[in-house]
Amino acid sequence: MPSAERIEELLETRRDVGATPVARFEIRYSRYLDPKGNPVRPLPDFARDPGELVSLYRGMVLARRFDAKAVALQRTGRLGTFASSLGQEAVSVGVASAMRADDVLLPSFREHGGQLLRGVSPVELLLFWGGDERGSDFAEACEDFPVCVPVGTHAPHAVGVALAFKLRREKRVAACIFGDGATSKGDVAEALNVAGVWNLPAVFLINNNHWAISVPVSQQTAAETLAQKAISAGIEGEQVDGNDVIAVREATARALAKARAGGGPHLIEALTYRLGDHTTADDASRYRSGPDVSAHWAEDPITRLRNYLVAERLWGKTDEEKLLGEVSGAIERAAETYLATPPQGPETIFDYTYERLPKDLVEQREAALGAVQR
Amino acid sequence: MPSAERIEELLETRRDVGATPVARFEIRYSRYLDPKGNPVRPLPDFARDPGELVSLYRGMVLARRFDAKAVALQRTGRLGTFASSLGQEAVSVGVASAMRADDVLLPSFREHGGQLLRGVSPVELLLFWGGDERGSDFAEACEDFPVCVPVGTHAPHAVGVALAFKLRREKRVAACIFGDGATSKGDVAEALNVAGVWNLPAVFLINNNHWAISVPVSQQTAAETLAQKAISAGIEGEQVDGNDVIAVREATARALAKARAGGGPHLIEALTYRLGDHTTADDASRYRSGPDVSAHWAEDPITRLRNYLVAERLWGKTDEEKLLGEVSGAIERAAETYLATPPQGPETIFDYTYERLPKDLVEQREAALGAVQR
Amino acid sequence: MPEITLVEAVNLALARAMADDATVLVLGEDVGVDGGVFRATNGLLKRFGKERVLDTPLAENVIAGMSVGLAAQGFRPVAEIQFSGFIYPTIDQLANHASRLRTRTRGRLTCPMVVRSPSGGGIRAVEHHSESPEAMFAHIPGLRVVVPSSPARAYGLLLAAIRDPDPVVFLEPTRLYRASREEVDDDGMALPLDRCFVLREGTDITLVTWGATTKEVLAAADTLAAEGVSAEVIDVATLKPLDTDGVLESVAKTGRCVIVHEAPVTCGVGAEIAARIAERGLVSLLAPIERVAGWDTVMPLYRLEQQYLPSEARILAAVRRVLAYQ
Amino acid sequence: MPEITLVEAVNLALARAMADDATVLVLGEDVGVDGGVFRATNGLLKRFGKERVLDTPLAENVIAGMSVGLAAQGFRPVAEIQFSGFIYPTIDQLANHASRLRTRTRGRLTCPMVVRSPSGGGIRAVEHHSESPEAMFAHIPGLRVVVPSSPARAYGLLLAAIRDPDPVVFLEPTRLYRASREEVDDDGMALPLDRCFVLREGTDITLVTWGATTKEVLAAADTLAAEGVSAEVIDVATLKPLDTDGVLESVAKTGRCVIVHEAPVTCGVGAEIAARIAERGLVSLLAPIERVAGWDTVMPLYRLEQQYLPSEARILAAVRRVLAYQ
Ligand SMILES: Cc1ncc(C[n+]2csc(CCOP(=O)(O)OP(=O)(O)O)c2C)c(N)n1
Ligand SMILES: Cc1ncc(C[n+]2csc(CCOP(=O)(O)OP(=O)(O)O)c2C)c(N)n1
Ligand SMILES: [Mg+2]
Ligand SMILES: [Mg+2]
Repeated sequence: MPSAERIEELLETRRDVGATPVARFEIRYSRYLDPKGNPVRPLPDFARDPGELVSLYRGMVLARRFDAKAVALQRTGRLGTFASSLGQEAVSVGVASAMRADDVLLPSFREHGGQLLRGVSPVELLLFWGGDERGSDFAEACEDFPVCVPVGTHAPHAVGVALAFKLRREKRVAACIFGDGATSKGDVAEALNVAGVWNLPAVFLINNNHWAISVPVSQQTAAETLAQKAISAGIEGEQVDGNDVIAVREATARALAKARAGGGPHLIEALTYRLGDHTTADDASRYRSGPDVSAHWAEDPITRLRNYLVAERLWGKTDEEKLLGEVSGAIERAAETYLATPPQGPETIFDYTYERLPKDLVEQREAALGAVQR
Repeated sequence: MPSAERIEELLETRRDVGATPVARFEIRYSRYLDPKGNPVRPLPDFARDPGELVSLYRGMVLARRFDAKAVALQRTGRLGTFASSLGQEAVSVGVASAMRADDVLLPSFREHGGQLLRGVSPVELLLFWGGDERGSDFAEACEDFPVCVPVGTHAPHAVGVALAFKLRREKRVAACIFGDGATSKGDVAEALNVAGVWNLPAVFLINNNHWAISVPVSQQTAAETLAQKAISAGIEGEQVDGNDVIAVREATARALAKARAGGGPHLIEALTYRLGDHTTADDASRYRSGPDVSAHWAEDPITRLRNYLVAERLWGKTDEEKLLGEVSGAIERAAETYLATPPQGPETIFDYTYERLPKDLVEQREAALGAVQR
Repeated sequence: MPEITLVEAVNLALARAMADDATVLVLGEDVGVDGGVFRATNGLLKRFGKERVLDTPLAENVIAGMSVGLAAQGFRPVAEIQFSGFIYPTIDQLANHASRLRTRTRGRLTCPMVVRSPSGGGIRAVEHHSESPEAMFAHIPGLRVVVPSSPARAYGLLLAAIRDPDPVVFLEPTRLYRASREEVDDDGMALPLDRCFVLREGTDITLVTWGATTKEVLAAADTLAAEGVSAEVIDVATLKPLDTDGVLESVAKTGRCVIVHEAPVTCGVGAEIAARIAERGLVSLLAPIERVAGWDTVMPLYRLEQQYLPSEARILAAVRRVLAYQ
Repeated sequence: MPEITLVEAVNLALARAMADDATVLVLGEDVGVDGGVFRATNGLLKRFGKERVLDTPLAENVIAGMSVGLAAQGFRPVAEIQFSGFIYPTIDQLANHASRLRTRTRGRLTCPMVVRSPSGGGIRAVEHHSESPEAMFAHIPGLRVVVPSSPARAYGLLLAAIRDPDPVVFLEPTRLYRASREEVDDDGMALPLDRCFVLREGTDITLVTWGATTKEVLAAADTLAAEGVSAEVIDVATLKPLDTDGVLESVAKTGRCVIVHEAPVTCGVGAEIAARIAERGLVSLLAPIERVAGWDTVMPLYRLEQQYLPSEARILAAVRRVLAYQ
């Protein structure tokens, strides 16, 4: 019970009702499939094509398989620290599926699903997480950015990429994905603002998995939604069910089309949940309870889409088995290739530092090679 | 006229009407006196006390006098580059007048009016702008921050100060003023967000004078109002007529009372206009036209309040003459004291770098003193 | 006395400082219930409560900036930056505010804050988790920069850093966090921030280093001892202000010096040490100085990091060249 | 050929680079209609239009970060940071991204960008407008750091920086912006970024410097010449990568060296130069090296700035000590 003084003060601070409204904003939320896979509203056009849905499904299954393999490799000392996207596969798969090949993806460190869909190979991803720079020398998706490890610092890059498209009058869009934690960083605010004022073709997507390591969103911000971060920048923001890949894809597709048409940037908050540890170096049981997490398994994006496909008779047991076999095979082969890839020589530490190696580095390179031989 | 393709794309990007609203926001604007000084709504309680209004008036006149003197000193080579607040006096005077002595003000470089009202002496301010560190060693307002020259970097300080108050359970508030340009900086976004999530007793005030040197607000952000920067942080934001000192004071008083009562932070956007050059080093005619600026003279906060006071018979010609005499006298005396203040010795370059001077610096200090003697 | 690791010593010092002084606060990302990603703040939340151990939003710039505000208000914030690759956004606040609040206000406001961060490579970490940025801070006037190299020194130096009336950047070598154990007496005794430590006395050559590379340097000194070469090993520990006399005295004795550090060689703190010897100790030098340091390259991803880090072999090779010089 | 100032030479080089290469963009605060607070971008908006000269919102971090994105997409952004005291927020992007995009992607993406900023004191400016942060950038692998000291060198070096395939930090001494005029031929010829400049040949002592202090150093050399002392004056110009040979050759000739710079002495680029001499040029040294630099203090507000900046008197005193040394 507040003190009398406090009550008086609170009364004194009642809102100024005599003031004139000058701007109004609204954040909307959309979902097509409920957690059980039942449609809650008419599906968007693209979803009438079973091939499209199956390919979304395959993308998520591939991501999960990749994740499991990467974690296994890490646990057995054959991969470095790895950030799993378990339970969040719909986010970047939904985003990437809506993009055109010549758009540019700027991912954070938890968006393998989308990267794989864009054509980054599982071998490349394993090499990256295995501490090898060749993992970011993508053979496809050649203009996509490498995984961004510092939280949120790639949002400004997306501004630059989008500006490049706009200046060249190309109908391309920069798509940048970052986490809920990243929305606290000034980089993201600055980037949204510039994208807004210059009306750039950039789509920003918040993968709101509700945790930034041990910090829940409720301790990250007082904002009711993260989508409303857009309002500061004068751009549009919306929320989608991030475990409904149809919703993610549809919202992204709309945003991309708008940006492509010169309609400017857009911010999408995809609500999902991090089912696993933050990374393989983390032990989430220190800061959140098992039962809380388990409850979120009921939201699993893969089961959800499968339920829908099965209910619509678009998917059956044999399809599932075939897909799993194919995906597992691809991932296993990738892991073998990864493990068989010999490390680069120490000279490569030097050779990409500048286009032309300065004299200092020529000397240091020689010393390094000498040190290895010795 | 957009191309057919573009129109089709734009249609495709129509808002998702099937989505559910999950959050709504509104920004309001308040004003008490119109530019001519006529009340447009009942004045707030404090304004029934003529003494209060006269002291606001005096504060603004003092600020303007100080400004004029500082510019004159600069033009004659006796002061460094100076940032005038001509036409914007209502902002910081309104803010400071609402503060308690033990609140803490964190000003940017254009808020002399508020600083003077808080007890910072004109001599101190001149010393600061005259390139002398003693100008920030305030004899009064001892916990107030010095002028912050980097744009927006003091917003995080306000978070720390407010957190200190909250942790000590003191009923004090940190008040931080920055410009429209500062709202593009990540520092401000980060600070608002932390203040919001921790519900800190901090009031942030945007002095929106519509220019950041040569960049108008319309090129700074696509946001319809700057007050809506609050929405990202989940805190309350509002707009006031920043040339109506009554509105600034009232909004600040409400925000301070709310913060003091534990109601958390608040963002106020005060709409004003920079009548002068950015600083004495600037030539605004390079980027904006004279007639545009002249129009804004009609909004002058000092004339506005005087018109009201005169209309209410609270102010007359003799009052005005007496005030001007008094204020001019005070400023002239301050300028004399400033000009008569001998510079500090070179040892003071060293003596405040650390509490205890490390050996390196002891040696360098000796060398410096030797160099001067030589 | 229990034997503890370096990261446990950090934890012990934090707890001791908090117990001794109610104005000491710990803040940063995941420092609360998680106890820090390296567990440096383990148990502090439980013991001191959430008003003294603050899990912040994810934003390094405002972590540094709010620390300035807290410090100006009489608190002693100890901010953790989770990895040194994420410390760059604090530079603006440290260079433009923390380091100069005292001088700008002529002592009216001061800034007794600490920014702690794990630093350095060698733990097979992800990109940006292995940086050694100490030189950038050591260039900023008004800061202190401290790097401990053992549990006992971590304890004593961190206590000193927290008690210091001015801002301190405290970089903890991750590679040493759990590398070894040492008895540390929780006696609340701070170590001096203006003196380097002689880890091993010797007469033939001076090896100057700090942080993680003390390990390779001490190993090299062992190897050299077995060969009859007596190496003096100096852990600079406080990089700013630097204890020039400590280094010069040793070089005066040995006449030869190799400086070892992990950060890129160019404009590293090793350059400053070499420069001071060239200015004030030239007459004692019997051979050119050598630096064995990180290359002037980006820290490689972890597969190649051992080829980046100064190895015992590289240190020995340099020492042998310097010893051979006539 | 017209005689122009250093800031006009910067302007000329920008215009030339933009005319030659349509991918060159200029961006920053007030670079457009205002032409930059020092007029370095004067007239560019009119000539090249607002798609190539972009007035940005007020946010240095995103200015640097969007430049990375633009560069990765094949543009050559030249970003202006209005004063060097506001350059710190760019460090995160420069250290964590710009400088390593090439190495991280094995050359798939590159980062040909320039960050220009006025730097240094001596113009009675407001706080934070007089900083000399070059050493912090010179420590970052993958960057180039360039400081011109005359109109002609500003022209040629800036052209080289813009054409360079990797990121360059280009710091322009405000004190020299309008200090003197020189004939500059707008011939589009770049100067090399890997060689220092001998501004004056001499035999008795080597004076190494860069940027604004070339002025005091050249004055000191004049004074010395009048006394019969022949000083060689080297303008390092490109601080990273450093032309070690250029410095060593001179020191080999003179045997004595004084290094002069404006940034705080500790961990300044002078330390690196002294260290390289101590490593590779020791045998030629006839006397200890001296550094004459900014003190290890915060740059004072302008009333005392002349007591901070290295003066001709301080340089001469150091030279005399070094010459007197036997
Ligand atoms: C700038 C920065 N600070 C700290 C870290 C360490 N760190 C890595 S991930 C992470 C949490 C990120 O949370 P969020 O943005 O929600 O992404 P998520 O991990 O949940 O996908 C932190 C603190 C970092 N990588 N970058
Ligand atoms: C971080 C930073 N960048 C650039 C500058 C140079 N500068 C000084 S004032 C100013 C414009 C500030 O605009 P605004 O925030 O609207 O404040 P106003 O000057 O209009 O009061 C700029 C760019 C600075 N002081 N700090
Ligand atoms: Mg998250
Ligand atoms: Mg403004």
